Amino acid sequence: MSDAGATPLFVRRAALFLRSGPFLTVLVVAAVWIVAGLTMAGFGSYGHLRYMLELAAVIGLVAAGQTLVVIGGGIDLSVGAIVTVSAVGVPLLPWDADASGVAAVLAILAGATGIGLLNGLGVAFLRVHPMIMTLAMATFLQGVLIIVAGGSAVSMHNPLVAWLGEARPWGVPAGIVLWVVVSLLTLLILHATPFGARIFALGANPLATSLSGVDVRVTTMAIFAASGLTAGLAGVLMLGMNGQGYVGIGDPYVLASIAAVVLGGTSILGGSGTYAGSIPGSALLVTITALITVVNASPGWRSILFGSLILGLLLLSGRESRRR
Amino acid sequence: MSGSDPVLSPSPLYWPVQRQRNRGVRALFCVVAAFVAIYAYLFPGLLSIGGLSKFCQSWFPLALVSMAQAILMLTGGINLAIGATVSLGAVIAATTMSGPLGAPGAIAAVAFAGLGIGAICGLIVVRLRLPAIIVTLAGSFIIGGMALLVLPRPGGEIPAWFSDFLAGGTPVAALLLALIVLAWKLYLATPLGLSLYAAGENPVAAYRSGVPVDAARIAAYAISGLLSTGAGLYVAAQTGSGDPVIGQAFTLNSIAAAVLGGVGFLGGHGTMRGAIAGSLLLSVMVNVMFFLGFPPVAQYVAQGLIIIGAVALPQIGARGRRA
Amino acid sequence: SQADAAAKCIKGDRKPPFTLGWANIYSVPTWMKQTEGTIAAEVEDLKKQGLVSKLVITDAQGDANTQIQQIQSMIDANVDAIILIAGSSTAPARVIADACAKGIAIINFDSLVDTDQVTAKINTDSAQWGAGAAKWLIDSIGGKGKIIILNGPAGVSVSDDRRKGAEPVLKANPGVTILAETNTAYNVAPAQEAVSNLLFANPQIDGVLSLGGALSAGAVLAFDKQGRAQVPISGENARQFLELWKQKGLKGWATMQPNWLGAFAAYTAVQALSGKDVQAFVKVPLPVIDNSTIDSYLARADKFPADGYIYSPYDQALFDRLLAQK
Amino acid sequence: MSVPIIAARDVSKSFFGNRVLREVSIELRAGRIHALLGENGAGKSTLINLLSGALPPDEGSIEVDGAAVDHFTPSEARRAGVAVVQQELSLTSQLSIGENIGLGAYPIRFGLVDYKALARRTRAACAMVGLDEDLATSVGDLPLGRRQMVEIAKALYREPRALILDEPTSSLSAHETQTLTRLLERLRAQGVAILYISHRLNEVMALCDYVTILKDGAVTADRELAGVDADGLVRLMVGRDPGDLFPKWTPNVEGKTIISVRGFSCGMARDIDLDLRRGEVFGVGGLVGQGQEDLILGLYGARSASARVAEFNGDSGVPDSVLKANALGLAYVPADRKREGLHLIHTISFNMLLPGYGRARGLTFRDRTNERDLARSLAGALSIKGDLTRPVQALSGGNQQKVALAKWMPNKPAIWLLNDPTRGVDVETKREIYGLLRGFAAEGAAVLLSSSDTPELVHLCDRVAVMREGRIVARIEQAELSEEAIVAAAMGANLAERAA
Ligand SMILES: Nc1ncnc2c1ncn2[C@@H]1O[C@H](COP(=O)(O)OP(=O)(O)OP(=O)(O)O)[C@@H](O)[C@H]1O
Ligand SMILES: Nc1ncnc2c1ncn2[C@@H]1O[C@H](COP(=O)(O)OP(=O)(O)OP(=O)(O)O)[C@@H](O)[C@H]1O
Ligand SMILES: [Mg+2]
Ligand SMILES: [Mg+2]
Repeated sequence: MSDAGATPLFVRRAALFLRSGPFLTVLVVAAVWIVAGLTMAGFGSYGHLRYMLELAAVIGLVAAGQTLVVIGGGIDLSVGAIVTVSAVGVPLLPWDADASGVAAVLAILAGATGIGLLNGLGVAFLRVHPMIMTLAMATFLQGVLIIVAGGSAVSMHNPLVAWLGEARPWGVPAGIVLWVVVSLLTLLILHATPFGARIFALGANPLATSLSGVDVRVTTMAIFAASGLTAGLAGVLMLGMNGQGYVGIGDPYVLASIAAVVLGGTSILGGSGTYAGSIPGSALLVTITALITVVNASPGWRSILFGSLILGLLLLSGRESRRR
Repeated sequence: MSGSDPVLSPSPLYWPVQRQRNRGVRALFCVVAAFVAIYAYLFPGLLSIGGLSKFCQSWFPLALVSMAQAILMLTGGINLAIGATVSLGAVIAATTMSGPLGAPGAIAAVAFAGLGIGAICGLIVVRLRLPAIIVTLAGSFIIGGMALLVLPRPGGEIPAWFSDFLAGGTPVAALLLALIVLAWKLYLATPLGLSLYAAGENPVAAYRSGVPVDAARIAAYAISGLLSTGAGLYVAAQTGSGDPVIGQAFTLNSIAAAVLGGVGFLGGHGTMRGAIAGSLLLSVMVNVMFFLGFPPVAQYVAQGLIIIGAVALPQIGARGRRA
Repeated sequence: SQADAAAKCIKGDRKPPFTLGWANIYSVPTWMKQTEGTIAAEVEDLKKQGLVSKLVITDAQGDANTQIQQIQSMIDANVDAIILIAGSSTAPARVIADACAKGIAIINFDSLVDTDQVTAKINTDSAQWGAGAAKWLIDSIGGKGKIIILNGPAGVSVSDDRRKGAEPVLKANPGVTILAETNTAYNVAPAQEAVSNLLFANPQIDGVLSLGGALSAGAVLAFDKQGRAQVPISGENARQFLELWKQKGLKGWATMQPNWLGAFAAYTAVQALSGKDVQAFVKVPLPVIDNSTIDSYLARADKFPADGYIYSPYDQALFDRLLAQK
Repeated sequence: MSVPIIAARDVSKSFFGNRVLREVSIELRAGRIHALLGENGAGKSTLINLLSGALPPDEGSIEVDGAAVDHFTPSEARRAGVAVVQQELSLTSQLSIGENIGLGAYPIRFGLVDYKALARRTRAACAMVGLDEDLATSVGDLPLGRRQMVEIAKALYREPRALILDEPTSSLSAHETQTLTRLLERLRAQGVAILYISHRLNEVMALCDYVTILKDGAVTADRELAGVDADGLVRLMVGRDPGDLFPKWTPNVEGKTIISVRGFSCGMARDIDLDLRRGEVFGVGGLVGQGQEDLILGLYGARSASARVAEFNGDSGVPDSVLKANALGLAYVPADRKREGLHLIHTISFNMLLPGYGRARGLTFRDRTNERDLARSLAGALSIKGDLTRPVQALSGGNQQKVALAKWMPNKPAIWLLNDPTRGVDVETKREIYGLLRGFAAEGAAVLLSSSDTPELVHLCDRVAVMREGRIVARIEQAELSEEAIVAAAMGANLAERAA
């Protein structure tokens, strides 16, 4: 400890950074891309990378809220249903008056946030375990979807949503731009605000946190609301990218977001982690999926390969998530 | 719990301990009992041998996987590969049962697969100290892939006598469940089994007390695998065939049942009886909603509310008492 | 005797008005929602005729085990007929046999069960679907070239059957190279993702053999998004695909799994219960949508959900004709 | 002289390059109570972890009956007859007392745990420590003091030849401590080797025969206890002359009443009348688990409580939440710091800044420079040394306690509620904490101090209330304060009951 002062601060910081989980995950993603790019034709070209990042943006958006929830000691299994509700919901809002489409999108995002808030209410006030609360919420939303889906055929063309799905400002897909913005905000909130500190405290020891004068209920509701919001954003982006929302569009994102969070080194037990890891975690998942798609094998073998890759990469990058 | 009279009991410690453990799940027991009563009221046929048998048949696999999930949650883990493992058990049963080794061979193959897969998962989680949630998620793809290799599409065959024996008009499922519960009680009465709680709640302290922590946890994974493939075998018998994706829904349902039953995520908290009661609630709920004539929309909404309610009400009640 | 004349499972002891049970596997997808719409409409009709008193719908939430449990409940509640979309092609066989033994009419449509203990199965021919799509695609690329194949989920019979149907046609045309195959859920997003990845890996793709409607829409979007010229593609009557087809001027072909199979199944159940003989397998012809007919479908598009399927018109006469076919 | 039952020879141990033990030797001999002393973080617990096989030494060796053992594991230690009462409770809350005591060494019949034999043997162990609870009770339901007794019974159950106790009395009441003392004397007579770690020097002086003192991981003394006095021990531990343990303070002259409750009830605490004045340290004594914790948590708004009349810092009514209590100027320092006070995986500075994070409203930004300065000044004020970005769990127990205290200081609380704040804290730290508490009082804060350490009630408090079975059974003013008076009030009827 005494010699710690001798090494300059930035050197220690750099050493810490190089050994950190997020950086390792980035290295793993880069290595997979390079190896695949060298061995498979067409894999890892600029266009392909850009496309995979675009896909990763969706997982990344969902994972942003999921990261907050997991660090806060919870887990959100309703993100898939929220993605679906918002992707299916936007075209159903009959707001022709607003030509830009902003109003409909804002309304849906408010709704998604509200759903998250309800999750938070259940967890904070009814003291229902997050896994049960959000699972029940997902079930509940399925009921809502039966009413909504296949209903009226208002195929409103929403310019904002279409822009999100198609536009490439400065050559970068709008979805990626959105992801960058959300990432920066998430990282800021998590690491640069007292609110972020409260999340870390909550996940590590809720009892001590509440006895330390932190409003645990408000914090809980806020992180679930944030998760609802980012899932809602992902739903809007999905709608833009697919031109059409459909029931089931969000299903893959429950496990994908959790996997991205954990692969990124955030402890599933709560209290430690960073969104900086979930970002390459999302890219990693998309990369593996892409690899599996271009490999010619029977469905069984493909599934086995997919699982083995996750396991293998976890060995390389997931060390930080160890605890106890 | 008829034999729990402390005076007559040979052991002055065992039964009182058992009774203590009922405390946390009493509220759930009441909820479950109420649902079973409503079900019996709506469908009096439940009280016949045939009715009871059929109901137990549909509940039995869920009860097994809930136990499989609970045992891992007691060690502080979680298993997202349960669904895939059930599927694998089912396809192994359906492909080997009409083979040269017949039913005994098939049962042995299923048991071996379950124990082996569980033990490997356990080894990876415990020895490499990786998070269980993601290891078993990866495991679910690998195991699911294996199921697809064994049987690429639904098919295979279970001899009719075997199906009729396990899932005919007799309450064999109920009997099996009782046997498995008894086996579980026996296991919990072994040093390794009883170590589960200590290893789950505070592994470091348990290790210092001389508990074989790693062995207890790996054994739990193996048992979990065995129960899962066992559930698969039963599903195969019940359906008379194998299906490589039949188990998918069991993963989330088993977690829901265990958590409903009061099993905690951090290890060492909860009881198996709670998890079994949770699975019974999930299972009986489906039938109650049917007999109440709920349309699908209401089924989803009610299911969500019942699950939240079953967890929240005891909480609110407990808080009311404390005040 | 009279018993011989009646359809299978029917004992003739059930009198109208009948209680119908629809054991659905999953009510949330739009295709199911639309199908439920046709069944509900049909049941309203039948109620007016005094033939049906009640329709009970269960939703197994995608779980074949729950579906078995719900069918058991239908038996316990002694419904007169069970209309079934099976969650697994093998799993419900035993409980269905139980129902059949109790004289309950079983009408199985869309996803079928491998058992003959049912009153009737109603479906299009999946193998024919696959063969038809493959034949058209190969013709439209001139008998040779490089194609990709988009399948539904692995381990599911419908997707496997369609693929099997295509196999002999592909075998017969050695000039056709299969670059890659995918298995995804019958949904746009995963298909688009998979096809995009294949596009990067394969600079030349001459045709897409898609064995599901949403899959085709996803593929078209992927080609479009990556700036690749569209190629001939097979598909299904998903509204989004048909609209893209028109919009992009595709070389396309589609068939359909009509949603009115549901209404037809309800109708058939009542027919069978009323003592009519019903064939064990009622084959519903696969309508073909091509450039000559697509406009007639798109003209009705706004009557259907944006993420739904534009099914062909139907009426009772059609049902009677289908039931009468030998 | 006889061969030591277990011994460490020149053992060294490092954590992440931090050398915690430097060539330490120690011998446990039959029939001797051996004290192991040292400041918080001196390496005592680490040394016993080596002696019990929980950790391997980096250098040096562990000897059993004079022979070095290569891979010394917990099960090896058990076979050698070494049993340990850990400083950190190692019990499993869901298992019963009986199942906990037998853990790792169950009697077995036909491959199953023999509950009958287990009950017999655990009952014997419990009787030795005076544990009269039903054996089937879940340990999670027991108060801390009783859990400590279970922990001791667990060690006795193994019929050890060498018994190591790491701060066994830190959560025991005077009565329980007495029971333990008698027990240890009996064991000594039976020829058991005992290693006893405590920060309560009077206990050590009264009980032990031999002493080893660690300072910064090295042995500074290894000798018979006869001939050293308490000051001498402290000098060896701290390395300089000790001052007075308790600060000089002047009794408070009628400060303004800041908390006043009548008929206050919360959990076990019943019908309590209490007036807390600015500038005083108000002591709450009694056996462990007589409702003191409920009283404190109830006042703090963390448990639902009721009162006929309640006045908190000018606000009427009992605070219904911690937030409300904080807003009224209350701060709480728990006894169970790991569970209620600290975020073990987070850094020292994070823990100290947490109440500040809790107070911040809306989405403001953290000021890292400010945070660093604040954390440094707090650490300085409480002499918490070293890198503040280490996780709190790397700190020794005493330093952890200081962090749990330090975190409230930026709030400048008007009312401190402290539940046994010196548990497991070494003399030097105790001195610092005592100074702080009197300092708070001198600055006009009110301090409510619940303690199981009777001397600190006597020497630090203006007034003491003694609780028994949830009620205040005695109020003793400073003039009448003495250890005897407190113990007598605390035991009162209880002694009669136990005798009956
Ligand atoms: N040794 C035994 N002999 C006979 N019956 C038993 C025995 N052990 C348990 N049972 C019966 O089995 C049933 C289920 O046991 P229980 O509710 O204790 O579940 P469990 O799995 O042991 O739960 P836990 O995790 O709390 O130990 C009870 O009705 C009990 O009476
Ligand atoms: N597992 C560990 N990882 C890192 N550092 C540790 C670990 N265990 C102990 N230490 C460090 O080793 C030193 C000695 O700790 P130890 O617990 O042995 O002290 P102690 O003498 O028992 O103190 P106390 O009186 O507070 O119990 C402390 O500085 C502590 O921070
Ligand atoms: Mg038990
Ligand atoms: Mg110590």
